[in-house]
Amino acid sequence: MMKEITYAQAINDAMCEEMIRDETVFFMGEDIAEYCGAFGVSRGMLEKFGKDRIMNTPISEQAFVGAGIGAAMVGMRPIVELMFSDFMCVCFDELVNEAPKMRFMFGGKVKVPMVMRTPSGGGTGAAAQHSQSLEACLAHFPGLKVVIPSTPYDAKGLLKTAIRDDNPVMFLEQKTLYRTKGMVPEEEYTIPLGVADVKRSGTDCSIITYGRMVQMSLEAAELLMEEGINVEVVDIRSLVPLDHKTMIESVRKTRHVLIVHEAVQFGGFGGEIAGQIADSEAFYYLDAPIRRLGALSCPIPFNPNLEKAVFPTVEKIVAQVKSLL
Amino acid sequence: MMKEITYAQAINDAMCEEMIRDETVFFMGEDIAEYCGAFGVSRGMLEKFGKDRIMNTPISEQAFVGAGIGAAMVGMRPIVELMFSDFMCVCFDELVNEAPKMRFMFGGKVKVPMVMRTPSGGGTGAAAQHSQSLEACLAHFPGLKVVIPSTPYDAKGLLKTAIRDDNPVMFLEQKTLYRTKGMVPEEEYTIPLGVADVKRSGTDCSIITYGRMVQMSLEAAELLMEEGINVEVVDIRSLVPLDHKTMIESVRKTRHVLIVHEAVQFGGFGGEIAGQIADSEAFYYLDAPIRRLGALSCPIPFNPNLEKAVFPTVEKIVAQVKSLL
Amino acid sequence: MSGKNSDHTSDVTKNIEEPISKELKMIMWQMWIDMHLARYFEERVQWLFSKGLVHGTTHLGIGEEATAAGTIAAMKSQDYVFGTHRGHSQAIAKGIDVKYMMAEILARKTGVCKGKGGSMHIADPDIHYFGADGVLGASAVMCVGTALATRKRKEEDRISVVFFGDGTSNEGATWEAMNLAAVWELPVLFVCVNNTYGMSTPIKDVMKDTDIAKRAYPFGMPAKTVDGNNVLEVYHASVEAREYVASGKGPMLLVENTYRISGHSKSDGNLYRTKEEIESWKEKCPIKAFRKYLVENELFTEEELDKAAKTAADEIEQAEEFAKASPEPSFDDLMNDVYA
Amino acid sequence: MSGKNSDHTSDVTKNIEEPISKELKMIMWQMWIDMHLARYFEERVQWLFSKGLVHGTTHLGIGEEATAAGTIAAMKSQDYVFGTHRGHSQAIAKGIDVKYMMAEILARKTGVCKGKGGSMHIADPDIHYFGADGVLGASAVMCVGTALATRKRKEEDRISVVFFGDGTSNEGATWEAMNLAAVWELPVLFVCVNNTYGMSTPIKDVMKDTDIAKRAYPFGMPAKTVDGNNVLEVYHASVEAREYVASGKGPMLLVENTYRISGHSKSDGNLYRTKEEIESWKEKCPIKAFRKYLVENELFTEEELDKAAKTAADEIEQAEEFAKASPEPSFDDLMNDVYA
Ligand SMILES: Cc1ncc(C[n+]2csc(CCOP(=O)(O)OP(=O)(O)O)c2C)c(N)n1
Ligand SMILES: Cc1ncc(C[n+]2csc(CCOP(=O)(O)OP(=O)(O)O)c2C)c(N)n1
Ligand SMILES: [Mg+2]
Ligand SMILES: [Mg+2]
Repeated sequence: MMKEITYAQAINDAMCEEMIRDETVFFMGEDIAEYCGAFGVSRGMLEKFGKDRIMNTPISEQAFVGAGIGAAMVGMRPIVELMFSDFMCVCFDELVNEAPKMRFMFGGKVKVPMVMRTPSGGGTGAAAQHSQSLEACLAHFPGLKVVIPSTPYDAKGLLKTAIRDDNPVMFLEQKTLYRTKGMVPEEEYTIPLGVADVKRSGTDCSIITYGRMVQMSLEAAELLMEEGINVEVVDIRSLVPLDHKTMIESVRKTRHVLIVHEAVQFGGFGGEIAGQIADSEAFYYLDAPIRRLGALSCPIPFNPNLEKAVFPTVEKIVAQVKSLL
Repeated sequence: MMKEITYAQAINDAMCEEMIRDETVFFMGEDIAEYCGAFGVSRGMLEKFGKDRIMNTPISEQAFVGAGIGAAMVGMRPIVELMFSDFMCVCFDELVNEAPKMRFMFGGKVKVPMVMRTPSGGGTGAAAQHSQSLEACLAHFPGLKVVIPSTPYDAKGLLKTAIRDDNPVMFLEQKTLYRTKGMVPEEEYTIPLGVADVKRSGTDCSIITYGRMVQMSLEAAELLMEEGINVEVVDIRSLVPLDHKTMIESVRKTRHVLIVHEAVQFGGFGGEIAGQIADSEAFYYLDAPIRRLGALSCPIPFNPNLEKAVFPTVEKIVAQVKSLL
Repeated sequence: MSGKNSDHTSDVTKNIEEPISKELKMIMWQMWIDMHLARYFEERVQWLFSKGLVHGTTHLGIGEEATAAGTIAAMKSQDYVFGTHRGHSQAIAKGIDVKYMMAEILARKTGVCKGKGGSMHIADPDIHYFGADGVLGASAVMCVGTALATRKRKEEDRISVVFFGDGTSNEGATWEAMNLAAVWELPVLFVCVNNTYGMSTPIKDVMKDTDIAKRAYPFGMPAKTVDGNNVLEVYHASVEAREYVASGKGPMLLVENTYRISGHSKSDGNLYRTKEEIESWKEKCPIKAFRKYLVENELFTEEELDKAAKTAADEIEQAEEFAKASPEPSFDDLMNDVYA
Repeated sequence: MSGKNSDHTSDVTKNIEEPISKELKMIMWQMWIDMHLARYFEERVQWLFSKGLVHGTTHLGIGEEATAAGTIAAMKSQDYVFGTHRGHSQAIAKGIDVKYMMAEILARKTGVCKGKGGSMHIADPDIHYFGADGVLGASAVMCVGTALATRKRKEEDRISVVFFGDGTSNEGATWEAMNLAAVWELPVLFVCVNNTYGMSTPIKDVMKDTDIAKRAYPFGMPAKTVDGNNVLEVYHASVEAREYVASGKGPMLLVENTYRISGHSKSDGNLYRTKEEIESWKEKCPIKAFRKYLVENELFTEEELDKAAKTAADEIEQAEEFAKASPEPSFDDLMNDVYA
């Protein structure tokens, strides 16, 4: 049996199910209780689980992220919310130098099973400090896992897996997808981390992407299909672990590739993907350069038209695919 | 007239010359005064300039980096030292969300002429939290410039330019190069940011690299020359701005490319370089895949043999170049 | 209502020296105008929002106008001021032209940030207003820097002021800023606008001791708490604070207790507080209280005050017209301000 | 010598209740041993360093042994302890096996972190020692987390302890940790090892008020300052502190004033302090003072104490032999511990 729910609800459901299943799971962050988080994701959770498991924190990101790590080190499974992913920068040390390194530095004697959930990306007019997509900065730190779901189905299945994972997982939600809907099984399911999902199968060009760009790429694919161009859309779903094999197979098949992400193109994760393709057997099959499409190199502007101009759009995706063929 | 000085001395000279030239330049950081910094870079500066311009700070990286930004906003030119580049993570917000965005967010009405100097990289047995090369995380933020010099000559010339630049510049020094020597003109000189330097001209394969990997690549090139393989070594010197043209021309010429950096390969800046090459006209000239060589995906281990195993080495560079030909 | 605010009455008559000088009367007039500009500006922004004419989000400080007006009236024009994310009233008191601020809110090219910053980044370095910042705690550390520059240049009569919220006082950056300013004895005035909530979270849930003034104690820094709905109390305390800070003795902390009548931002459903609580604070409106004082003390007549209010309302209306008539920035403008 | 330390005499006889129980005598014996293990361990590490046998850097706390020994002796074995970058004495007091710690320093596979962590990351979660951390301030926030877990599990008689330096008390993270522990009333004991320098910088240059105990005040958290060179004073204060913290009343801050006789790290040229200052503190050596007390009060004879010291010295020697005889980790071990 399937039901239709929003991306936000899928995340909420995943958290609730895991909190019921495992009493070591708890949830903390700024204004997640009565306010239900800046995007209303935790609606109803305070009523269900009470103040002891749904904890508002002071505006002290270092302290509550650090507290999450400490609690995880001794066997709890905290879910920690950062109100905007941009704020990872005020607790970056905890996220990249503590949580992911602790196990290694301590010779394998400790685990940090923590999930850091945070709304990421632009398109909401929140300007330069509340609209970034900073996944590339996280994926560069061994020890951390990095997940970005593009549908309610993926969001729920991946989050449940992330909560059960024994490692720190950065779970980057897409602000502009929170209200989008999709079908989700009524029964319990999980999705393994590190398995890409071919969201659309095609023959002429691969679009490798993730997050909200998946939907845009699918739209672009529809438009391109009208012109007889059959695009394959690969949603990597997690940056770490990264499903190298599925990407390479897709590019081998279609001989063309466009990598799309919302993050600034320069220095973005698309470089890693391009680098992996350019050094794989797919390289020998390529009929065109490896193209990347990401945001322009500027802080994200407030003005909506400028903001649109900065990010990839369906039109830009269409144009780039055509330019490769 | 040239003189031979160390990389550390070159940096010291650059700072001193600029402080004499421009009284708005001052220098602050942890233990930079009597102690001369963890690596002795600021030796003699306290005596020359006094406590008002050579300022020890509390161990409050957010505060003193933030203070640097504030001072820069009203016309000073602070040089701020972070004792280890890994600590950028405790003041990451100031570095990536404040300094580089302020001008844009304020519609161009302010400038942030600040230089952030910090020793970067491994090879000193300082383990997981004191050995990282995190330039990729910085280069991803528009508004910031990112420089990594590989020789005393470059260090001095680039630092002087950085201090005179009206933008925030991250100046990542290479710990293991501090004691290396090189020739430097006695006369004043500067080196523009964004101009790569072909440190060795060759015909068979381009190594695109920066920082301490430049020296290793040059050594590898000598070894390869013995086997008749003539390698070109391109030192990009700054990641932002990035000299696209020189890289592409080199690859067009040699038809082979190995990108080398000390940072973790996965998600590292090599991806950006690979991506730019794979989407340039050089793509059509390539006779082999684009290869990257960076650190393995693990936190940096303390044990010296393990540490060596994690980083690129001359042998690994040689082997990778050979594998491409 | 928790915490210290419960004791506060907004009786503006207390603590005021008599007789009132011409200068003070002028300042009162200015504060009256600034508070109205702020109130009308924000009410208008709220309305524009509700009509879907504003992009993004905005943080309104309706009910908090006396804090900005009172403190900044006591500052000199050369002083550097860093505002909060809830900073329209601060920008106004610092002297921003509401036309350009409104144009910014409407994302126009004529906006004070050319439409690139928006409500969360309103700033005008030309008048030494270094603006709103979207990351809590960052303004405080940068403010230490402008004060440092001032000291380095031996500019004696210039201080740096940073506004921040009760919630923001829990950020590590805020603590580091206080410590650094204190040990370097820099001319920084820390102004905590304590509206007893950080977003939806009451201060009693995030501080064991809600007496924020105590936070100055470890730094050997004086602190004072005032009724932030009493503009004259705020003003007089700020005059004294500025004197102290400008004298070279180091920083000071001023805690201004007030209340945010508007929601936190457009997404606020007010689920964390009662209607009664909000209503009770409407009674303590700083503008109402100030009017009562000014009239009762025969400083200005009702008519004069109404006329000034009307002028302010007109100015906001004109600002809106100006903004609406302004062009949007063009794509060509985009990359201009990334690098200097 | 600046700051409060100048007043301290290390007279271990003050403040001690009589008569001394058997248990206390046993604890004194343990502290005597721990202080010697720490001293000998570090002297040996220093020597190995000077011979080029140790890779990287290390932070020695020679002269500070009473802080760790005294505080941790007052803790229970189930308590979680977070140490500092200068943490060998803390690890020892917590019960780490010096063999494995020495093997770690020599980067061996048998090291307590398998040779992957080194001096800056010595930890042993098996004995609830969560180790040294290389980033100042991070331990404090993580310590709040173990205390939170304890509370969630309703483990009543378990507290979490974090050691940090005077310099580290200026990190924003430290402040945030104190605030969070206080408002959530978590069982955290904050122990500031105040050796009056952060690296080369004297506290008077980085704090306007060097009385670190005052830093607890804004959080409604009790604080106590003790002579950190007086192991019994440290011990008794720590017993009381543990009682308070374990009772559920919330966190507490203990400031332990001491002095680092060794350099900051191997790169330290001691340019920031005088030989006389160092020498004067050698006189106040916590081990010397403790010996005097133990002998004068006829708790142990000189012979007993010497024998125990000798046993400790032998243990360190054996640890070194063990370490040197241990293999290095192999490349196959490298990737094991990146992900669980
Ligand atoms: C570092 C950081 N954390 C969280 C936020 C999200 N946020 C914006 S305003 C706000 C509440 C701030 O409370 P307070 O400082 O009391 O100011 P007020 O909103 O009450 O004026 C929060 C949590 C932010 N902008 N920056
Ligand atoms: C975030 C951070 N900043 C700076 C350093 C470099 N550092 C290591 S130890 C030290 C001095 C610490 O002083 P204190 O806290 O007093 O401890 P002590 O060394 O005196 O034991 C410094 C600056 C660091 N490790 N982490
Ligand atoms: Mg507030
Ligand atoms: Mg110290």
